[in-house]
Amino acid sequence: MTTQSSVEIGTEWGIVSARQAGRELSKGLGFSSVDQARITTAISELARNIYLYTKNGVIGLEVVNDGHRQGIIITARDQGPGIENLRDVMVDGYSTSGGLGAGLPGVKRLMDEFDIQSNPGEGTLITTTKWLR
Amino acid sequence: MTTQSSVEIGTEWGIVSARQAGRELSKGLGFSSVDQARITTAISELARNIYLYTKNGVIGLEVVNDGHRQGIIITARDQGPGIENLRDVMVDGYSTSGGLGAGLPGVKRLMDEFDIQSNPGEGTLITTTKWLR
Amino acid sequence: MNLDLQTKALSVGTRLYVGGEIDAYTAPQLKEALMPLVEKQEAYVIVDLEEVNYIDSTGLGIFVGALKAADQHNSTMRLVSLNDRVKRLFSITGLDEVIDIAEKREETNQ
Amino acid sequence: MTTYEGLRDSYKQILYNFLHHKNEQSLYEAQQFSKRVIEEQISPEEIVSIHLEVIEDLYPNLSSETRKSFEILLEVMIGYGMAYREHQILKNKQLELESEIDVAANMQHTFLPKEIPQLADADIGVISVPASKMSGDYYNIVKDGNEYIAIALADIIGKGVPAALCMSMIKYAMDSLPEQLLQPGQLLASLNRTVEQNIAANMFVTMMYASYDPATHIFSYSGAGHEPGFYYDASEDRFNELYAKGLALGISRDTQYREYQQSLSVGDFVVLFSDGVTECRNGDRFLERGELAELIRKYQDKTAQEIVDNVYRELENWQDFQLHDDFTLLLLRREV
Amino acid sequence: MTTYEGLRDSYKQILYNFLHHKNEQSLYEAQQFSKRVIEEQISPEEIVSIHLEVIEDLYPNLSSETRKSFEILLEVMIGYGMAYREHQILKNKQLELESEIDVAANMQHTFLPKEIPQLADADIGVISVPASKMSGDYYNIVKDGNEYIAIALADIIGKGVPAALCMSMIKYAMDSLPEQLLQPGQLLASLNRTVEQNIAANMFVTMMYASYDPATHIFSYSGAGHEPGFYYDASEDRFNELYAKGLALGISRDTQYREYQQSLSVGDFVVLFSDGVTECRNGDRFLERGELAELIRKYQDKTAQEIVDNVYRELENWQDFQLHDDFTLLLLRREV
Ligand SMILES: [Mn+2]
Ligand SMILES: [Mn+2]
Ligand SMILES: [Mn+2]
Ligand SMILES: [Mn+2]
Repeated sequence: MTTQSSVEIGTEWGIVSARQAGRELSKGLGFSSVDQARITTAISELARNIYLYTKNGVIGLEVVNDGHRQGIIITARDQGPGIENLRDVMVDGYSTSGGLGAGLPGVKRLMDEFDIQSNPGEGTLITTTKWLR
Repeated sequence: MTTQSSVEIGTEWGIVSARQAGRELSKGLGFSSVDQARITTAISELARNIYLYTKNGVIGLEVVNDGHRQGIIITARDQGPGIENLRDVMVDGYSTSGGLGAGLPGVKRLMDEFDIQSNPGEGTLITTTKWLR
Repeated sequence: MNLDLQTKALSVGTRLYVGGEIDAYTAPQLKEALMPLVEKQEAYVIVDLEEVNYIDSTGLGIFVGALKAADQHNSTMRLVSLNDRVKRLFSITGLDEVIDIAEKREETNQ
Repeated sequence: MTTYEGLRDSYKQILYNFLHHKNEQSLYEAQQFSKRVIEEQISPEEIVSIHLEVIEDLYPNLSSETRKSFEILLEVMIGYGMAYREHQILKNKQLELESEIDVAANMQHTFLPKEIPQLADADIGVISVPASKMSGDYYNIVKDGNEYIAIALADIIGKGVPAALCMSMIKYAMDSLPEQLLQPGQLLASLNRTVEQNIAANMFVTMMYASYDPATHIFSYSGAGHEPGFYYDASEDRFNELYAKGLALGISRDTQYREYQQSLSVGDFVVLFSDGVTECRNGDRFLERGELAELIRKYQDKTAQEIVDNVYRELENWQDFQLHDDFTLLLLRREV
Repeated sequence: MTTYEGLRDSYKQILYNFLHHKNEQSLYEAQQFSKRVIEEQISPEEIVSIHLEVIEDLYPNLSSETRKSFEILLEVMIGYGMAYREHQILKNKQLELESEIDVAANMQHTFLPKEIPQLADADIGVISVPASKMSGDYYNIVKDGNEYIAIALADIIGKGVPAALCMSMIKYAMDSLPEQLLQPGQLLASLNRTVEQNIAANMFVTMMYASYDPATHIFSYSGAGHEPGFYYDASEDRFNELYAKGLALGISRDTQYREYQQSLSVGDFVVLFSDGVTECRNGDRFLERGELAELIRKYQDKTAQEIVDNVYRELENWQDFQLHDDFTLLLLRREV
């Protein structure tokens, strides 16, 4: 991993800054405009989750190279309430009922890889990757 | 009902003519460009069903006025094999398996009113209406 | 479609007004409103069905469940102002023999 | 050439033709293209992106505003793209679930009698159609060694999977009753004890149980909260209500059931049904019991099976092929 | 102002801001707009139409090619619009079906014992988790007047709704067996006759039935094609296979079942489970029986219930919260 940046999400401006950083990074890496928009939307959703449901959180952006290809890793880390039942949140279909974790299946579909770790009371760490095709 | 026109569907050209007639009629009635495209798509689907699965069929177009508003009625009549189980064909979800009746739920959703009469061996008559909003 | 549900405290007990159609879709709403009322010890609950024009068997099931809960908690549940169609259902299923269903005039002084 | 490039070239061709000879043919091709990209599971935001690429290609001097405006359109389409992919996943899930329920529905078929017993002096017909795939109606018709006929018709509250699960209880509970036929009242009382013990608090079952003795032509029946049937009196050409008062099964442990009797003369018949028959509705209008009787009368010259089949077909049509509840209709007529 | 006009104005505002101060803020607003229109169930072709209206409005001298090109884009989007509306309908259908299955799953819970009998000299723990909402695993633990314990553990082939329907048969068939406890072999033979009569041709049930006599500390068991369990020998600190040979239920009418016995010393325990436990998989790798034994050993200082709960939690995690089959794990340990 090379380039690293991180954006604190405390206000809606934080969301916009994180989007901006993600868009520039993905553009620089050569992602198509559709993929740029997808990556930005994923960042936006993750940042908004932090903004709406936890006090404190950070969006991290990294460039990754697995030897064959380049990609971008987005991390979303918060010290919020955590997610009680991961199995429920990640279920596809109709997870738009709000609350922390809303929209995560959508983010998963926008990206190539997705991992979530969460313990009630200890916050949540989401790591998601998109590879350059 | 006033304006009437009908187009024989024997070839793919027939489909295009029926579309053209429907587009002009709906444009003349003042339908928005989105609704024009919807009406045309509905005609296209009905005509294609006739073209692919029956020997012989006609698309009819009529202007209708129920006293309050104007609308367009599309009829699709054929002497084809008819549809065995209407309940199955009209079920929403995944009726794209082909065969006569494929796509009818889609047509129903593009239009405002939809009626189908079919008896195995005696052909099918579909009548569907879109009202000007 | 939603049920119209309103509760009103009486000098003794509670009156639950129900309006709409009680079917498989709305029955859970009725259950949510009714069960806590009858699950109190020795409660007195009047369910006013005047504005209910249709009830299906799932809806009847809610009243059966409430009846069982009321018996367990020594509570009383009484249904009032049933229209004829609704009353017929309670009668056909035999529920009128185990659930307290008041005639309209009887209950006007409640 | 990748799929994506192939699609872009097709799109470019269609757009080029359209712009140069603006005609319906190109729009028709666009519609066919739409079907193709949906089959290939291309997301709608890809289409917007292809569109922009193609017009940039066709018109290199595209105004910068137009070009830029597509960024906004693209951003909005991403949301639809997510919904679209959710749709594909949901569709597969739904297909899986449906095929699971198909298997269960097939199992359920084996709960119902494979054939109706033939009688020397009476004709029986029955039809049972679930509102969705699984049924909460149950019926059984058996003949014992003495030509006695026993008829059971039950309706589990609600419909679909939960009712079906409960219907299997009725079936097994019936199977585990003693071999010799019980009197209707006894049978319901015994069944009620099993049901009451096993059923959820807000569920119950309505049931009619009858036995017909071909020697005496007496039809004995008891009911547990079930929709009244009809007794057709041939001599008077009249439909009478066939009602057996009794509490539905599963509500109170020690319920007793009264037994009723109806003697059948030649040509008389009894009709039993679930409330799915009387709750047939067309919009807000329910079928009236009188209308049902008239419908039966209309076909009364036919065999018992033909009568119930025809009544079902008429009612299915009347309510636009949308059953709101499981539908079971049974008719027994004394012939000689 | 209609919703449509309101949306068009919002879109125009966003687009205008973006074109004049091209920035991320506007794109963020576009994304929020996307969520809003999806909530309001606006079809994607409407968005394309709004987009065109708005740019025509902002740039009256839009080139005619650009304007015309939108007709093609619109035509293609109509297909996505149909898919989108299908999605909304499917979503509602799915919700309905899911809530139906929730009700049925709740009913199914009542089929399993509400609590595990307490014993003076032995400790029992059990966990049963369905792979989806409905289970095809069944278990029961009962104590008769003589402190005899009877344990049943059955696995219906397959999972989901069909297996659940069949599971209810096992439950009712068990309920209708005579009150006094049967010998394991007898019981399976009797159950097999019922199952064979009622089950579809391509289904069967595997089962382990055991009784434990606290007076003699003898654990007697018979099996019907069921996954072998474990007998843990405390004196040797060793896990042995607990296997009972026998044909699965529902295959052949007159199957006989051999009875096996295992005497338990203090600290010895037996573990019974369904194949959902051993068929835990992570990617292509299946759990080995030895690993399961090690996992049990890891928690063996705890109570029987804690052991099975911990083993489940580890295995759930190991396979990323995705159960591939219904999971039932039961442990009985002689304490004194
Ligand atoms: Mn029912
Ligand atoms: Mn019914
Ligand atoms: Mn299984
Ligand atoms: Mn299994």
